[in-house]
Amino acid sequence: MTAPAIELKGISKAFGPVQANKDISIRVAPGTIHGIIGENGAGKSTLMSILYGFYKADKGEVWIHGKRTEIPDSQAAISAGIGMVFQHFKLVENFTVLENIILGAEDGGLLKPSLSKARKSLKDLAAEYELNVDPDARIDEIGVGMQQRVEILKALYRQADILILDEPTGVLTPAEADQLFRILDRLRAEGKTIILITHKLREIMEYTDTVSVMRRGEMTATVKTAETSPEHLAELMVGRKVLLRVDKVPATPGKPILEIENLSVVDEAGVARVKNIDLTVRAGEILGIAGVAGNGQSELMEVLGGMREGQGSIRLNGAPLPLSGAGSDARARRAAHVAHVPEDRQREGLIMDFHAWENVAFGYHHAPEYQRGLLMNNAALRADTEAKMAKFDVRPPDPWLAAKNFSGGNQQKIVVAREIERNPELLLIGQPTRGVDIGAIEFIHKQIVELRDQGKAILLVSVELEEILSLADRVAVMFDGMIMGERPADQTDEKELGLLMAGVAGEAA
Amino acid sequence: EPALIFDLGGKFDKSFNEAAFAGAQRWAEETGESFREIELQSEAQREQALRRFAEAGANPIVMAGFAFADALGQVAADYPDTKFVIIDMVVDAPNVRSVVFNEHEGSYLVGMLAAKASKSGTVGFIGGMDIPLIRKFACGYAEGVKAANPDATVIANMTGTTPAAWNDPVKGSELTKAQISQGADVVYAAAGGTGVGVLQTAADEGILSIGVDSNQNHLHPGKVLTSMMKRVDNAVFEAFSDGTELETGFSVMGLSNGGVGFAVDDNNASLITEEMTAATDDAAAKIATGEITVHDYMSDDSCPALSF
Amino acid sequence: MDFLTLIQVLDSTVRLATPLLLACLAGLFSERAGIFDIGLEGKMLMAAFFSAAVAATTGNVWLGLLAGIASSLVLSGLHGLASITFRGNQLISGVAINFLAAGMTVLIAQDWFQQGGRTPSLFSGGRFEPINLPFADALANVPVLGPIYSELLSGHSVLVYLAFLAVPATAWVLFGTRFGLRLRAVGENPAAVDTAGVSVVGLRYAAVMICGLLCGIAGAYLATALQAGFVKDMTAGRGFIALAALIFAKWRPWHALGACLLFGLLQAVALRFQNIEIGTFVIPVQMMDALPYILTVVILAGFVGKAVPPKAGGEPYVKER
Amino acid sequence: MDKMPKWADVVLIPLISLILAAILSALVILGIGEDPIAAVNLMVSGALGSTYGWGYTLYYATNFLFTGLAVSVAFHARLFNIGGEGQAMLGGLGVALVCLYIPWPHWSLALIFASLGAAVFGAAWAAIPAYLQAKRGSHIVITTIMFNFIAAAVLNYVLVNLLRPEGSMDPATARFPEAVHLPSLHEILAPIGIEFSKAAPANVSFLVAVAACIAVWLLIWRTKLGYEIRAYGNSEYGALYAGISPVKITMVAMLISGGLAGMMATNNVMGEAERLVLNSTEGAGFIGIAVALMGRSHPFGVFLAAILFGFLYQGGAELALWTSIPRELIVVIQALVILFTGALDNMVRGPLERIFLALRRGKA
Ligand SMILES: Nc1ncnc2c1ncn2[C@@H]1O[C@H](COP(=O)(O)OP(=O)(O)OP(=O)(O)O)[C@@H](O)[C@H]1O
Ligand SMILES: Nc1ncnc2c1ncn2[C@@H]1O[C@H](COP(=O)(O)OP(=O)(O)OP(=O)(O)O)[C@@H](O)[C@H]1O
Ligand SMILES: [Mg+2]
Ligand SMILES: [Mg+2]
Repeated sequence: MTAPAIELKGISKAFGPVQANKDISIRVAPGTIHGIIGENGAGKSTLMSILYGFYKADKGEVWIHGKRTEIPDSQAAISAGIGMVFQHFKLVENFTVLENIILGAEDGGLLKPSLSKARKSLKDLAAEYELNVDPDARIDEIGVGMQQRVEILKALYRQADILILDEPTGVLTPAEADQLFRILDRLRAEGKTIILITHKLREIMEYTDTVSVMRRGEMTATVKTAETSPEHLAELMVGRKVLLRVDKVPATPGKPILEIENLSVVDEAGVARVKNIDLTVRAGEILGIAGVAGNGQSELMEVLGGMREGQGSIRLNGAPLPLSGAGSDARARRAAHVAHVPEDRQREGLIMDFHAWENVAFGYHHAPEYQRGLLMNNAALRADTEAKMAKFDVRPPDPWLAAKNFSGGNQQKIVVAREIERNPELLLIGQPTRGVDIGAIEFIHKQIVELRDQGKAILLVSVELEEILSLADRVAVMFDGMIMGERPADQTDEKELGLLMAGVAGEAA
Repeated sequence: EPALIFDLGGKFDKSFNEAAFAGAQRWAEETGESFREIELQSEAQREQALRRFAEAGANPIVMAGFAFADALGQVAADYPDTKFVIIDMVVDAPNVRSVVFNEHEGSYLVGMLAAKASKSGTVGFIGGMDIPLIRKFACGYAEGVKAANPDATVIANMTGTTPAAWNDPVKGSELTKAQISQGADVVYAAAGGTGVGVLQTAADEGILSIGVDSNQNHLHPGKVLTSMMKRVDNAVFEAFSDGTELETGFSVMGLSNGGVGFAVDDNNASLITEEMTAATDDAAAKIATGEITVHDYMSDDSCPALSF
Repeated sequence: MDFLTLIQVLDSTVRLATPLLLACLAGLFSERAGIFDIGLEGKMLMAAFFSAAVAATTGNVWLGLLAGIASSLVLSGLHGLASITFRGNQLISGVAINFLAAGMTVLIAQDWFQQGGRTPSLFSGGRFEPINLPFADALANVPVLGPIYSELLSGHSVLVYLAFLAVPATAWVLFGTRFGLRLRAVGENPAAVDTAGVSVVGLRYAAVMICGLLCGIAGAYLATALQAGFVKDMTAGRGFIALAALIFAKWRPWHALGACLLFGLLQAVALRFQNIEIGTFVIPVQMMDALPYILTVVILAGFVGKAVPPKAGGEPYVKER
Repeated sequence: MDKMPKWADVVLIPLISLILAAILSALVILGIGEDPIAAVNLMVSGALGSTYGWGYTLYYATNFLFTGLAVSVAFHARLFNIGGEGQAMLGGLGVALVCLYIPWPHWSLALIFASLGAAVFGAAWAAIPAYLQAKRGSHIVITTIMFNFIAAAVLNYVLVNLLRPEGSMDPATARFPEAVHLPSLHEILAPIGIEFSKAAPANVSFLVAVAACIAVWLLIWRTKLGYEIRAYGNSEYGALYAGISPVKITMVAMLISGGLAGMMATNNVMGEAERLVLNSTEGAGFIGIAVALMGRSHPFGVFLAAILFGFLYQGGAELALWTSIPRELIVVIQALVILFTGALDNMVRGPLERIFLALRRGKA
């Protein structure tokens, strides 16, 4: 038997008092795709970052292809043939693709020769793996899917034969994800070894050869994918049975709550992002908006949420909401009972340095129940936070913990709790479960459906088709700022939506 | 034990405070005794230093600078047995001697010298900051220039408005160059540490400069026309020598009693012609007798010879 | 304004802009690498003192320059230690360095020279003398171009030419070399540099040291080229103006040149035309003093718009908390 | 979750840092041939050993409290207000006008309106940079630096040409009338039987400054406005999401900041000099930056840092008074204190954290 491509022995890592990895051992055979799953905060990213030399382990050994290898920094990992695509990309946003790719792997002191050489090999790589990118595009001008290609190209350019991907599909469209897995397949066929961290059991089941489960810093199981089932894996992960699909009764839509007419949005750079769209969301229904990221969904949500100005008209329960000037800001929207779970919880939905209880007031800090005379009633706020944390099973249930110290799933629960518990007329919710573990997904979906069943209107934006299809009652597809079509969720499928998302118009909506 | 309090410029400002220090030093050397001193760091320390010295029994206490007037006015009465000497300002109290200098008279004389030494007929003045005292210098200077050469032009500039204005030799240099380009070939600097840059640039560019307060002729031998001497050192020396018996009241140090004047030494002897000496001697005598009155800017906040 | 006056004002502009430019480029290297530096002033001051002190004692201005640079590098090292190694607050460290330089220069000067926090005046040999470019005298009388060449371009000290050469050099290093690429990257996203296998700490120290080097030259220029010795606090706030110029220039080398020349010009104009009379109304000297600052604000508000600093600027790179 | 008990973070680290700064300062003193022990004794006894010393220490601290609070408030909105110096200068002008041109029946009334005048003038001076930042994106650091210079020019003009009594040498206003004299701590404490030095300049505005500390604390951590300021300071996008207007917060935070800086004038201009002199702020605006940074922008931290700097100022004055040590030594000591407590604190924190972690493990 050949030596494992990767063998970790007894890896332990503590961040201060937090034991992120406890005595972890794992073997990955060469030429396989090895999945790693686990709840938020289980220690998956930490373990892989250690392998990549980003963190230093407190204890333990790394063996690469049967050789004991010291990996004190990423340079060593790269030399050992390891490449990693991080959960949060490590790209320089105002650099071009090419510059990002050569960064750290230049061939000499001068840039020009390095760049032209890289340009050539990039072309070869692109051809070989169908990884087309514009080498001269700036990172902040391309979508996340593209950015991820750049990350993969970075690793390939450095001739990695072990590739680690940390939640690579969290931000991808189904089409993009499919393409990614085709590439991974090809890499595996070439004998490269791939480690895949994901929260999506479907990906594990479909693409991996073996899978390891982590729980609270420990490696609890490693199994052959063929010999397991999603239900079993979920149980291994969370320690209880998990419902893997959304459990809901058919919707009974009522009167229109939100009516959008002829809405357009032009961004700071003068580019039209949303183009004359009409939409209606009724009481007691979930309207899902599908689409490839960057086709105007974000701007649509931002206009509705009062974060940017637009033209056209929107009405809530028949009353017009201003789209610019006074009364068009987020505060006014909240006053009109529009709640908003933003797509980017860390950038918008939370103040990362604020305590949890302060974040529970975020956006609602004017609410009368949080006031006491001229001051804010912090005691009431903390009590409220404790109640919400208990109801939403936020862990740890500590109102004093700063938002940044919660895991992604728990951060999301705080945001969702804050917005849903306001009992809004209309809930705008973007990417509700991005990067969230299956336990939390189950919970958040349940909350959304409950709100719907109370007769509220919900506008859901997600790049996860699976999520849209299972959660929404009606689906609208956005492409290039326009609505390409609307379908009842139970009368369409991923294939049809995928075509609409690609801008191929279907029969009249 | 007498005490000396320097103003915020610090005792080594190469001019006013340093002159005071020199006087005290001379007294210490001649008598073999010692004195107390302090360099202030902040406005609030004026009163503090006065009180602390008075309480510690220092007597007399000499302070260099008009800015002490207010603090002294508060403090003097509380220490009737202590004698105070304030330079550059009048404080009316039974135990205070107020020494003021007729800087305008000294400036008048160096103004005459400047006009006579100037070939271009344009002379310059560079002050540290636009404050009345500096205007007094400038005004006297301008009158002197006009007296010696009614057609002469006086360019007067101020360095700045922040305390840095007193310590910015680079700006002093640039002002000097600017004045040179406007035709000035003698510049008079009354600008503390900034003056160092003025004198330096004048020397570098081959024109003449005039120092202030202390004798600065030695800084660039043969290139400093003269220095307007304000004998703060004498005032301090006298005060220290008089000791506790010091006579209080109002004391004017002018041309007549050698309180102001200009310096002639080996460094600049060759620059001062006999004609210049004669003219300034004559003017000095007339000023002493009152035949010429040099306009004092402070008397009415105006200057006939120069506009600010 | 006649032509000759214009030349003289521009000449003055060059002299006044040079220390700003050197300090501004210094700050540019540091801040492009993500280390904010409000200690430019202190480093210049320290270098001014040590260059003058060593030039005065040895009579050799080049030794003075080296000493000035060395002292500035020591302060840079301190800033690096605080803000890179110990991940301290970069603003606080900069403030401390300004204080340290203001105090130490005078303290040491007094201890060494007993001249009240000054160095002795430098004589030839101890100063950078103006360099006359070839044929400067011969061409002086050629109309228009003559004065431009002989007055404006010729007759500056070597450090002035060095400072102006530093602009293309900086642009080339930053945008033409591997080092520059990495340096810019580390100021935008240190994690990207780290995961690319390049040492964040090493890069940042290098940047901070280049900053020290340039500040050292700036200080030496003040004390041994423009002036002939050190006077306490002689930088007189130029480090802060340089910082303003840096932001004004949006952290770009050629823009920095423009910004520093603009500031120099505004100052030169204010110094040259102090007493302007409009009819019977005399513009007060205070108005002229403040003019460069007022115009800066006006230009900034009117034309420059928003300046976005390097993304990772001011934040220590912390992987593990 | 924390690696260290809070008290270690708040007390132990600054203490060790201070000790390190003190050791280095001692070396510097040794280096210039003086006796460090004697120097420290002199400083401590001079600044803290008598009500007289305290009177001066608190006087300086009052200045730094105002400017430190000013910088902190702006900092919470992530605005770096370097303009405290200019704002305090203008505040002085406000105080002078209020005190000189209105006949006040009693000091308390005068103080209220002088504070108001100071705050309005200081805020006005901050308003333009604030507006330019909010509306035009002009970097506040540059504009406030520039406004310091402009303030100096304005003050110079006003004092030399407009407010100076005729024939006075001093570029300063006339003395304020007796009626606006602020009670010193001596006058305040005497009625309740506490003997406080008569000579020291600390006055009732110290209490105003302490009140300002409490007010700022309430503002920042207990009010909606403070919440919005902090939220905006932490995340601009977040602010937008929460319906917090960036323009409003920028303006309001800077106005409050400028107002606080301006209010410093009640201490130095109204309380001490009782007239407006040219360089009345003496860099307190800049010290305020150090104070705010060291105090981590928290009013209590600012309070401690202000006292520390007051101590250094007064201790340094005593040192200058009784020894021949140059006054710049104090500047060096200040630098070392700022460096160790403010910038090199992690140097101490690191090892300390490891010790505490080891202790905890040992116990567990
Ligand atoms: N840089 C860090 N500093 C301190 N603690 C950290 C750091 N990174 C992770 N942790 C802690 O280590 C634990 C493991 O985190 P890790 O990021 O490895 O989890 P994960 O399994 O990748 O979670 P997710 O599914 O959310 O990505 C968490 O409890 C977290 O609090
Ligand atoms: N530098 C850090 N210091 C402390 N804790 C950290 C750090 N980085 C991550 N963590 C913690 O590690 C845990 C997992 O973080 P990770 O970076 O994997 O993203 P995440 O929380 O899963 O967010 P998302 O799901 O949005 O990607 C969280 O508890 C987070 O707070
Ligand atoms: Mg992770
Ligand atoms: Mg995650």
